[in-house]
Amino acid sequence: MNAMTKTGVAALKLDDLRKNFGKSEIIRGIDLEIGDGERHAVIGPNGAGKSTLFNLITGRFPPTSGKVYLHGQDLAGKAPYEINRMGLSRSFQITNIFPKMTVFENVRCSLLWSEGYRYSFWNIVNRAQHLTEEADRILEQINLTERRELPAGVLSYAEQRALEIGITMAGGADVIMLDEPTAGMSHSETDYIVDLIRKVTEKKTLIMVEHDMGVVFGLADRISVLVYGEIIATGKPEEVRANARVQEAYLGAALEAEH
Amino acid sequence: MHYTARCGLGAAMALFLGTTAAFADNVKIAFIDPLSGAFAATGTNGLNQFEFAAQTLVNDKGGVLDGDMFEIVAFDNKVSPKESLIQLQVAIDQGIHYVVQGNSSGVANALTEAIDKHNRRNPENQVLFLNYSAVDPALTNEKCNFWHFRFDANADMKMDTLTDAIAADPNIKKVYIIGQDYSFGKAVSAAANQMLAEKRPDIEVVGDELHPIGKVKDFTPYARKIQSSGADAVITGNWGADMFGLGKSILDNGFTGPIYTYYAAADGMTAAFGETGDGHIRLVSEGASNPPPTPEAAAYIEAFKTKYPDGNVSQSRITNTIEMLAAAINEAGTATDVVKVANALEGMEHKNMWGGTVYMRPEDHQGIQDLHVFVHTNDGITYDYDNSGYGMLTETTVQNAGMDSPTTCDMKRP
Amino acid sequence: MTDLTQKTAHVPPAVTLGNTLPWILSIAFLAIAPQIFSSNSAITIMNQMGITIVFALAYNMLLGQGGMLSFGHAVYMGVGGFACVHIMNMETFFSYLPLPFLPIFGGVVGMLLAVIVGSFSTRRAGTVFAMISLGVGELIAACSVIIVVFFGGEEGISGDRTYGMPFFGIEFLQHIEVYYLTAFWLLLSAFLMFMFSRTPVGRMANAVRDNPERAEFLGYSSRWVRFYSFVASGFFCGIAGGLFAINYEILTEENLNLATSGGILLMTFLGGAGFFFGPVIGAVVFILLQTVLGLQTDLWALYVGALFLATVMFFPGGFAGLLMMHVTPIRLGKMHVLYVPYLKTFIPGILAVLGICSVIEIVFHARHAPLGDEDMTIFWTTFNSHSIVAWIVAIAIAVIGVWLTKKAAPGLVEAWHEANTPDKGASA
Amino acid sequence: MDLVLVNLIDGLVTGLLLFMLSAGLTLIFSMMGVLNFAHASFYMLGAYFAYQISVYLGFWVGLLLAPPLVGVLGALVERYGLRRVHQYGHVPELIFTFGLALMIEELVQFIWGRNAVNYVSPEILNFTAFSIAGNAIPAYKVFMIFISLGIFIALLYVLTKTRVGMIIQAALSYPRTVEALGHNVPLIFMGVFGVGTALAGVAGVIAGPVLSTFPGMAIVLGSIVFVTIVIGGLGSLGGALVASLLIGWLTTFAKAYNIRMEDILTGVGFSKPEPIWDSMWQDLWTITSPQIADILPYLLMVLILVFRPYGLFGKRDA
Repeated sequence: MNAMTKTGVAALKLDDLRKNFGKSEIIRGIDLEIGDGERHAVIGPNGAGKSTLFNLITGRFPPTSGKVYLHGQDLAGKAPYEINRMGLSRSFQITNIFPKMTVFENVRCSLLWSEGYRYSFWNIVNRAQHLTEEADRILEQINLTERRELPAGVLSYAEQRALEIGITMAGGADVIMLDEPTAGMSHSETDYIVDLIRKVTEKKTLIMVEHDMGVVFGLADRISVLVYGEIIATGKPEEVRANARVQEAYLGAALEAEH
Repeated sequence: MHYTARCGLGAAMALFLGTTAAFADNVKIAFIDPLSGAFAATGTNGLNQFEFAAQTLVNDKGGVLDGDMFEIVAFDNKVSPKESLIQLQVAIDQGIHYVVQGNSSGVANALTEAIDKHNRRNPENQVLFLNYSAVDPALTNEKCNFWHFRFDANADMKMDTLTDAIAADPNIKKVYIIGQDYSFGKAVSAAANQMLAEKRPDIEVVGDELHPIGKVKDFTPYARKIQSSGADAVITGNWGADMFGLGKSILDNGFTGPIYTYYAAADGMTAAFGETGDGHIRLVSEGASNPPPTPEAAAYIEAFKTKYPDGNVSQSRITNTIEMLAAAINEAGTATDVVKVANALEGMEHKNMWGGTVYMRPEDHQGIQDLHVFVHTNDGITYDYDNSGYGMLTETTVQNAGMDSPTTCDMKRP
Repeated sequence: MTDLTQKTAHVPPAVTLGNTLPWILSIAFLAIAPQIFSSNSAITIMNQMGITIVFALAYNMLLGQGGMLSFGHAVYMGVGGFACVHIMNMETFFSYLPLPFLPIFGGVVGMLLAVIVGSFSTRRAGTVFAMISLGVGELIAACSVIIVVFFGGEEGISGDRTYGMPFFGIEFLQHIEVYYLTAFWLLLSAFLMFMFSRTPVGRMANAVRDNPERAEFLGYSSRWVRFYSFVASGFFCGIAGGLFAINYEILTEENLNLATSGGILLMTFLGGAGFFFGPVIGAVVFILLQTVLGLQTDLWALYVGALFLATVMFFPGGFAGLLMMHVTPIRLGKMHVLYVPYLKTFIPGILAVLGICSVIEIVFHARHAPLGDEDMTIFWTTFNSHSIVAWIVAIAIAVIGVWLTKKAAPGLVEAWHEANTPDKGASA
Repeated sequence: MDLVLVNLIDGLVTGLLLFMLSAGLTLIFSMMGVLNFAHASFYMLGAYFAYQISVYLGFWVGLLLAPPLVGVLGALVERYGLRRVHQYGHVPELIFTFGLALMIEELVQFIWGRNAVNYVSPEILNFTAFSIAGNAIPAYKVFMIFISLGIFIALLYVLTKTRVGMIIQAALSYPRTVEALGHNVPLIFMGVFGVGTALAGVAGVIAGPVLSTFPGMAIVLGSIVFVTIVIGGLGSLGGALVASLLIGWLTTFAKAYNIRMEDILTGVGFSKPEPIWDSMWQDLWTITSPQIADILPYLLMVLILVFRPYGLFGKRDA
């Protein structure tokens, strides 16, 4: 798949993005374009700046310099909730759900804004049938219907990760960013999550950080390799696999560990 | 404690079962003052004095009417107007017709208004408010009503006596007035300014200011200002921790003149001032105990101290309240028709054990009595306060203080 | 664990027995209560409870629903109340205003104040929010003695509710009439607050409480969600203030100060901030403790403080949490497993508490009672607080109680696990 | 002008006293994320313990023994109370310390009664160190200044020059890392809580004789301490120092000079409404600086939070 889309505007475009923490430069000028409907993975060794990159894109941290464009719109100075409203949704490396609320409530809350409820205090959410139906549909998709009424905090780790993906998806954003969705999972759990991701991100743009190379090569259309805050290679999985610099810097070791 | 446990159970039951006037034979008097919290010491001491007065001055002498006994029922209002109103309702439900209260004019204000409204709305079940210590002049002026009687002199009368003493001292040329920032502090300041201007126009008021009530941690800056102003005397209406903090700070920072006060004695204050305050602290009040005015008073104080060794007979007006109420009930021939009792109280002249008379002025229900200025010292003290060796020695006396003081009260009688 | 009232039915109908029964019972109870507790003082106390419940529920919109800890919430109720008293004193306007509508004005004023303060205080949650609320609370309370025009200084301002326009001939002279007015507003506000927790912004308040950052990535600004909760809470606090004004006809500095703010935190947490009805239990229990226990002992504040600390440490769910813990055993039909262990633990437990209280009371009496007054009465027994026998008996009761409780406790824990484990094959 | 000097000294005493409290509070807050609402209660306990000891053994033994006693008590509270509540999150922790403050006040009343106790400065310091224009500076005040400065320097030394200090500083910024390095973080927490409360205890011991030792002393000072650390910026020791001194001088000077709102208002061109008693703005016109001196810190706090939400020196978000 080409980076350019039918409309000619990239879903996400990074333009010489940089971030310093104190004196150390964590992100050193990243240019990247991710097309509409593309599944893109960002890989790299620990400390390469992958999570920081995510946080820059989603407005959690302001960049030191450079720009982020979502569907061609500049995200500079936008708060996370504003970016979300523009159609970008993310998950977190450390499970980030609403632990005291029920699983169903978790999903329903993530639907509210996109369904146009905003800060309304004249609607009763229990009465909104389409909300309930939509939330239940998502629960179905992430296989958590059984757990509907339990507080999210008591779910197993894999279930919480699944719920996290459900929450990320529910808002209907067309650009989805997943931060290590399979971290800390067993093989069977990983397979379950990969299937889930494939299913729910259909026709959407997906950007993910992932360590598990099996997951990355199974899911991604294109891969970017981030080393010390720079992208040293971007391309189709086989291209990246063949890239000498990548082999040297990262992949060789990782692939060895994998097999 | 003994008394709370005794009244507590009855009150708790009455609260929820709606029993009223279960013990009709006693004349019950509701004592609504702080018994817990920061002001508990003052309230408890007041309660002890009321119980003692009721016992020795009424019950031991055969009671009122046909041998009905006075019974003091204690209610803890935590110096809160809201709590006071709730406790008032509980008291009324228990068939109580007499309420005594003294700590805080704010509470007195709330009570007098509530009682006025209650009596208007419930003419079949009326109550009298015997105020033994709240001195806000407004209570017997613009806010007066038929149900309220004050047995203490009001702030203006006390200031009159204080300024007489100041005027008589030729060494005083400059005066500093400082007080808590609320109605009483402002009333003290206004009265002091006005009366000093009349009595001694040559005295210069070198400072006149208010500080936040109960909020000042350190009075040093105020003390510095007073010292720098060259004042010869200080006048303050402060009470409680504000009184002690201010007085101590002034004296610690080198002030040597007199400090004229309303409330700088007893309840731990006399002990705390101790040597520091010797000869400096002056206080205006009724009911002298040094030297003891009558053998009767001496016997009373001694009997009280035997029962409450840690207590003080600091509010002699309490004996007046009890004795005058008893006399009024006897005169009216009823303890339940409070209008009759109130009519008997109006204009009553009562000769008390403190060597003077109390006249209940009918125009505003303000008690008129002798007032004294005392000095804090350990010299010539028969009955000390706080068992500290220090006590209040009578310096000057004004008889029937404020007899002709004007009142704006427009008394509406039922 | 925000609410367990919502059932699994996918689209709940508007009116079901399950969701209307509590309200019907409440209405019935409020209507009958003055017939049972008919004395004026009982009605006074029920009025106080009603007002406090509204206030506690409004406070819990922040603490429980929104996770915002406010140390200065008395000011919203207080300022609303002050405004209402001022309206009572506007003779012509008030004579055209039926009294039952007065609380609305209190609500609006409380809300306006909340809009102003909330505009900067809700930017951040947690500790910073708590500190700002404390500072603003202290500031306004301190101003109350300075700004005499509005707050009336330390003596406060008072009015007369009976000068309002008669409402269907009722002039609100009697406490019972005020009771029904309070009860009406109590029900209405409780219902509205309950409904608020069911609205999108109410639901998001829970989300922001649990995880403000995640909420931001769902499109909601945590700050604005907090702001709207804060404003709504201010409105209902103002309603409570209006009811206070009607009931007591006077407002003073006391209505604004830290003690009042602390009290509402105390009772809300005691009752259980995690549940909608928690503050209701908290307010009722707290006022009962304050009035009944306060009549019994001077040390009531000590006991309430100890109870509060124990709740924070061992039962953070409060009374409501304790009650709701039993939902699972009841659903599993295994409550019977608990009865005997409960008796075995609680009887000595109560004995231990009473014993400890007796020791404290005896010590207090021996130290602080007037000389010669050595007799004291607790639990209907009069004895000499200076006698060694009394001390031995009280200490013995306490020690034996504690020992028996400790002995029975493991049994209770075991029974509790048993009661919460579904039988094989039968799942709830 | 002499008065300015006197007030500078008085303000310094107040400020340093405030700093001893806010330093401990800041240490505890930055380590554990807990704002100890009962901090001023430990200050009160310091005064009462010292009083009780001084009755038998004199002031100096009290000064020596009371702070460690308070510290041990604080450490016990952390170990058996706070650590238990920690699992529920920060808001319950704050509520716990709030309850603790109520409880300590009740206990103090239970043990020592409701009146002020007669805790006085030692005889040996009961003289006037020097006078400025008739205003006596008692030797005890000079002593207070030296004690506070001594403690401040000792604290600075421990934090910057010793191994324990390094660990604490590291734990302030990276608690997880420090734990990973094998340090016993719960023990450090307990220690810091103990030291923080002991600092409050010292403040109580030396302030008790001047500011009077009574059950309300914690509440009077308590909220001002919070205001101080919010103004200084939560978690910043330097900020706490600056804010303490700022508040000390601000309140002292506001009390010492009668700045009248009337003068300010007429100065900027408003004319005073007459008669003033009928005006809606009477309260504004009659305000004087001593009247509002002790609420100025709250006002300052609100202003700072509006314009600089992180406080003067605050960096880390709570």
